[in-house]
Amino acid sequence: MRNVVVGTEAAAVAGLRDGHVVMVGGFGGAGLPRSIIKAVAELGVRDLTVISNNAGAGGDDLSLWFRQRMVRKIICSYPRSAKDFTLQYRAGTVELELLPQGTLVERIRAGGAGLGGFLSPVGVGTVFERGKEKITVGGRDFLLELPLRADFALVKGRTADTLGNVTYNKAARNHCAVMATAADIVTVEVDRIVEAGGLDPESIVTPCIFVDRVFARAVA
Amino acid sequence: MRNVVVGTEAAAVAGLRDGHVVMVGGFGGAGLPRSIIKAVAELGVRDLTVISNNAGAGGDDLSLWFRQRMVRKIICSYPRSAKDFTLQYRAGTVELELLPQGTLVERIRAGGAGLGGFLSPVGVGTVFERGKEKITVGGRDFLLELPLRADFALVKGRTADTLGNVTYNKAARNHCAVMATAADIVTVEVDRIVEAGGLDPESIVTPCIFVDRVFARAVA
Amino acid sequence: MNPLNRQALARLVASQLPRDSFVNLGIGAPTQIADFVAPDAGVILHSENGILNMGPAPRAGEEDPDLINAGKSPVTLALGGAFFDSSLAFAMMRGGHIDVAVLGAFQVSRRGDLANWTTGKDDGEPPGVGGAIDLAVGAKAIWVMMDHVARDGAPRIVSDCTLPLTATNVVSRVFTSLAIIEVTEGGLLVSAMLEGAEFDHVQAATGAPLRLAERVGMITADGTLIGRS
Amino acid sequence: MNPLNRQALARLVASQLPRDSFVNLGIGAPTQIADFVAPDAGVILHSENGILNMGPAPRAGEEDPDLINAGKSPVTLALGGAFFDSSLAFAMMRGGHIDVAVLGAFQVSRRGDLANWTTGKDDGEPPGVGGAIDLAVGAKAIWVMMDHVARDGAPRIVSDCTLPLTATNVVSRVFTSLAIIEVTEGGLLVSAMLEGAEFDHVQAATGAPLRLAERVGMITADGTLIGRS
Repeated sequence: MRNVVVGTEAAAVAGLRDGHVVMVGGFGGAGLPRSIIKAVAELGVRDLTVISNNAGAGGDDLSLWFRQRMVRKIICSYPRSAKDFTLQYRAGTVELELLPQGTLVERIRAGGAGLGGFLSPVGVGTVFERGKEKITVGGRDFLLELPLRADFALVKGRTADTLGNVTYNKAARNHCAVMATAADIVTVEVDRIVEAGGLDPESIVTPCIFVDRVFARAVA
Repeated sequence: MRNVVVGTEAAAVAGLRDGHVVMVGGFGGAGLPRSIIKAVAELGVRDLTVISNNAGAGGDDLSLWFRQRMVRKIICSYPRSAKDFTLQYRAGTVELELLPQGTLVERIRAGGAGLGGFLSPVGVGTVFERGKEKITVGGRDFLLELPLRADFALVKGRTADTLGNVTYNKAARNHCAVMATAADIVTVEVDRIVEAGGLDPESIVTPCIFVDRVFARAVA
Repeated sequence: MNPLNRQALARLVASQLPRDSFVNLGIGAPTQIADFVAPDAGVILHSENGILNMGPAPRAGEEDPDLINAGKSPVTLALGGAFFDSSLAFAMMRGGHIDVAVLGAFQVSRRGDLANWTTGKDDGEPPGVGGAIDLAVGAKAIWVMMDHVARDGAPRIVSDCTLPLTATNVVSRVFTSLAIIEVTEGGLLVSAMLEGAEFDHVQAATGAPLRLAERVGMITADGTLIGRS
Repeated sequence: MNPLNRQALARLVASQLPRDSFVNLGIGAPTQIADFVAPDAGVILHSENGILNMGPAPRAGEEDPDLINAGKSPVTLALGGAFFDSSLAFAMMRGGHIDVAVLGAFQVSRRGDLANWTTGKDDGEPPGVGGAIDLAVGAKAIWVMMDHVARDGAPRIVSDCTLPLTATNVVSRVFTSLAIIEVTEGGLLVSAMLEGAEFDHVQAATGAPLRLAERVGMITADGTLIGRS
C-alpha cells in the first residue's frame, strides 16, 4: 500500500535544487513548515523563486533563506516586517513580485486545477494591472491572471495518514491547502502521523493524491 | 444571534419566482434536496432556468418540474435517463445547454468567487468550443468560460447549525458546496439541525456566510 | 473640540454595523472595532486567513499560534465559528459575500477611490498589499475609518487621490475623527458631525467639496451617534 | 480464436495499472476493472463525484444512496479514503493529478484523438457528456478500453474520427478485444496481441496503419499478458 512517510528532514526536501520554484505555506507563523524550511537552508541551494504570503519575520522562517542569499525572487503579498528580506531588497539583490493576496492564492489554485488562468476584478485601475492583459466581459474590466506552479510545495499540516491524507490546525490551513495542489513534489510537515483509516474521511482537507511526502517533526 | 432555520418547505423556497435561475445540487440521487424540489413544484412557477448536473431520473427529483413544464432551459452535463426531460427535449419545448461536468462546476465556482471567468483546456478542438472565445496562453489554446450565478441554490446537507454552517454526507457533497456560494438565496435541506457550536469548526464545509435558509426535512 | 480618538471612532463604527451582518475589519485601527461590537448584535467577523466568526483576544497564556487574525494577533473562535483555506476566504471577499469591510486609508477621493496599501515609499521598507485590494473590490459595502487629516494637517478626503490606488469607486462611507461622510452619486455628503464641529471647519479640513445631508447626526466625544438611526 | 470478452479485457487492463497509482475508471465497461485490481497493487481509485480511494460494491442491503460512483452504482470507501466536493474532484482531473484514466470509446484516431461522449444521435435521447472531456484532457495518461470493432464490424481505431471528438491527441494506449496498441509519435504500434491472432487480421480490423513493436506480448483468452512486463 502507498506509504509516503519519510523519516528525516533531509528526505523531506531531497531533490530540491538550485533554481527551483518553491511554494511555502503559512500566514505569519501559522502553517509555516519550520522544520523543512530549516532543512532547505541546510541544503544551501541558490537562485530559488519563492512563492509565499510573507517573507519571514526574523525567526526560524524564510529569514533563514534570505540570510543565506538563497532566494533570487519572491512572489508574495506582504513582505513587510521582514528584516532579512528587506536588507536584500534594498540592496537590489532579490526581486519582488507583489500580488494582492487573493490573486496570489487564486493563481496557485489555477495552477493546481489545470486552468490556463482566470479573470480577476482585483487590481483594475491600480498599479497592479501593469503588464497584465485586460479583458472586458459584460462591460466590466478584468485582469487576466496566469497560473502559478512550483517544483516543490512545503506546507504544514496537523495530522497525516501514511497514504498522505492531511488535516490542518485552525487558521494554519491558510495557503497550505492550495499550495499542496500546485507543485511537482508536495512535502507536508505534520505533528502526527496515523495509519490509513485514522482520519475522518469527511474532514480530510488535502486528499493524498496531492501529497508526495509527509514528515512528522519532533514535537516538544 | 443569526438564525436561518425555517420551519416549512414553503418558507424554504419563498420568493422563488417565474423566470428565476435555480441551481439544484446533487449527482444522481446523492445530494438531491428532494423536499424543497417538491416544494418548488408546488409553487407552480414557470420559465425557470435550471443549473444541475442531471435532469431527473423519473422520481421525486427534477422530473417533477419537467412534468409540470416549469423549466425553460437547463444547463447540465448529463441529462440522460431523464424521461420527463427527454419528452420535452424532443418536443423542442425546453432548451439544453450541455457542459462538460468540470466546466459546469468551475463556472459555478467562478460565479461564487467573484471571478470574471477562467481559461479552460477542456473542450478545445471539440463542439464544446462553439460560441466561446479562444485565448492562447503560452502557446496553448484555452476556452474562456464565464461565471454562472443563480437567484436560488437548493442543496442538500447532512447537518446544519442554526447560524447556517453546513456539513454534507459522503459523496452527497458533490456540486452542493460550490452551488452554495453562487446564488442570491441559498437554501439547504438537511437531515438535522444543531445549535451553534454543535459542529466541528474544522469540518464545516459550507460556512454560514453562504447560507440564507436551512430546513430540516422530516426523516423517516 | 478635540477630534475623536481612535477608541471613540471604533465605538462609533461598531454601533453602525448592521445587525447579523458579516464584517471584515481591516488590519490596523479597524481591528479595534471588534472590542465595541455589542454581543447581541449578531455581527459575524471574517478574517481573510481563514476564519469566520472570530472571537475576542484570548486571555494571557491561552494564545494559540495557529489561531491569529489577519494582523497576526492571537484571537479566539466564537461559538459556531468555522475554519477554511485562503481560497475560500478570498472567494467570500471577492464574491460579494462580506456585507461590510471596514478599512483604514491614507486617502479617499470624492468618487470613492481608495488609497490604503503600503507602498513603502515613505519608510523605505518593501511594499505590502496583503488582502486590502481583494476586500476593497469584493465586499458589498466598503467603509473607511481614519483620522480626518494626515499628521501634517493635509486632507485625506480629496478630489483625486495622489497616492497609488487600491481600488476605484468603492468606498461608500467614511468615518473620520470629525464626521461621517457618505460617498454618493452627487458627491460627498456629511451625514453626521462631531459635537461642536462646524461645517465650515470640516470643509476646511477636507480636500473635496462637501454638502450637508438634510438631517445631520451628532457624534458625541465618546463616539455615540445621536439623531440618526 | 474469439475476441477477449469484457471480463478478460478488464482483467488485462487491471494487470497493467502501475503500482500505487491514482486511477479513474470511466463509466461503463472500465468500471469493471476495479474487480480485477489486485488488493496489494496499491491502486487508488478516484471518482469525479468526490471520492478518493473507492472500495468495492457493498454487500446487498448495505448500499448507501450517498455513496455512489460516477456511474451512480453503490460503492464503498476503502481504508484511508476521502470525500470532497466536485470542484476539488475536477481540479484533480484537470490539473494532471490522476495517473491513469481508463475510458471507454467509440473511436480512437491514429493521433490519439478520442470520441467517446454520448451525442444521442443514434438513440434519439438527449446528449450527455458528464466528466468524460475533463478526464480526457487532464489525466497524465489516457487509456482506452473497447471492442476492437463496432457491432457492425466497422473499425473503431481509425485514421480520423468521424464522430464528435471528446479531445484531440490524448490517448496513449488502447486495450481492445484483440490487441494492445500504443499511440506514438510514429503512429500506432501493436505491443501485444491476443493468443492466436495474426497481425494481418488485426490490421484488417483497424482503420489506420499499424506497426508491430519489436517485442510483442501475448494475451491469453482470460486476459493475462505474457512476454511483457
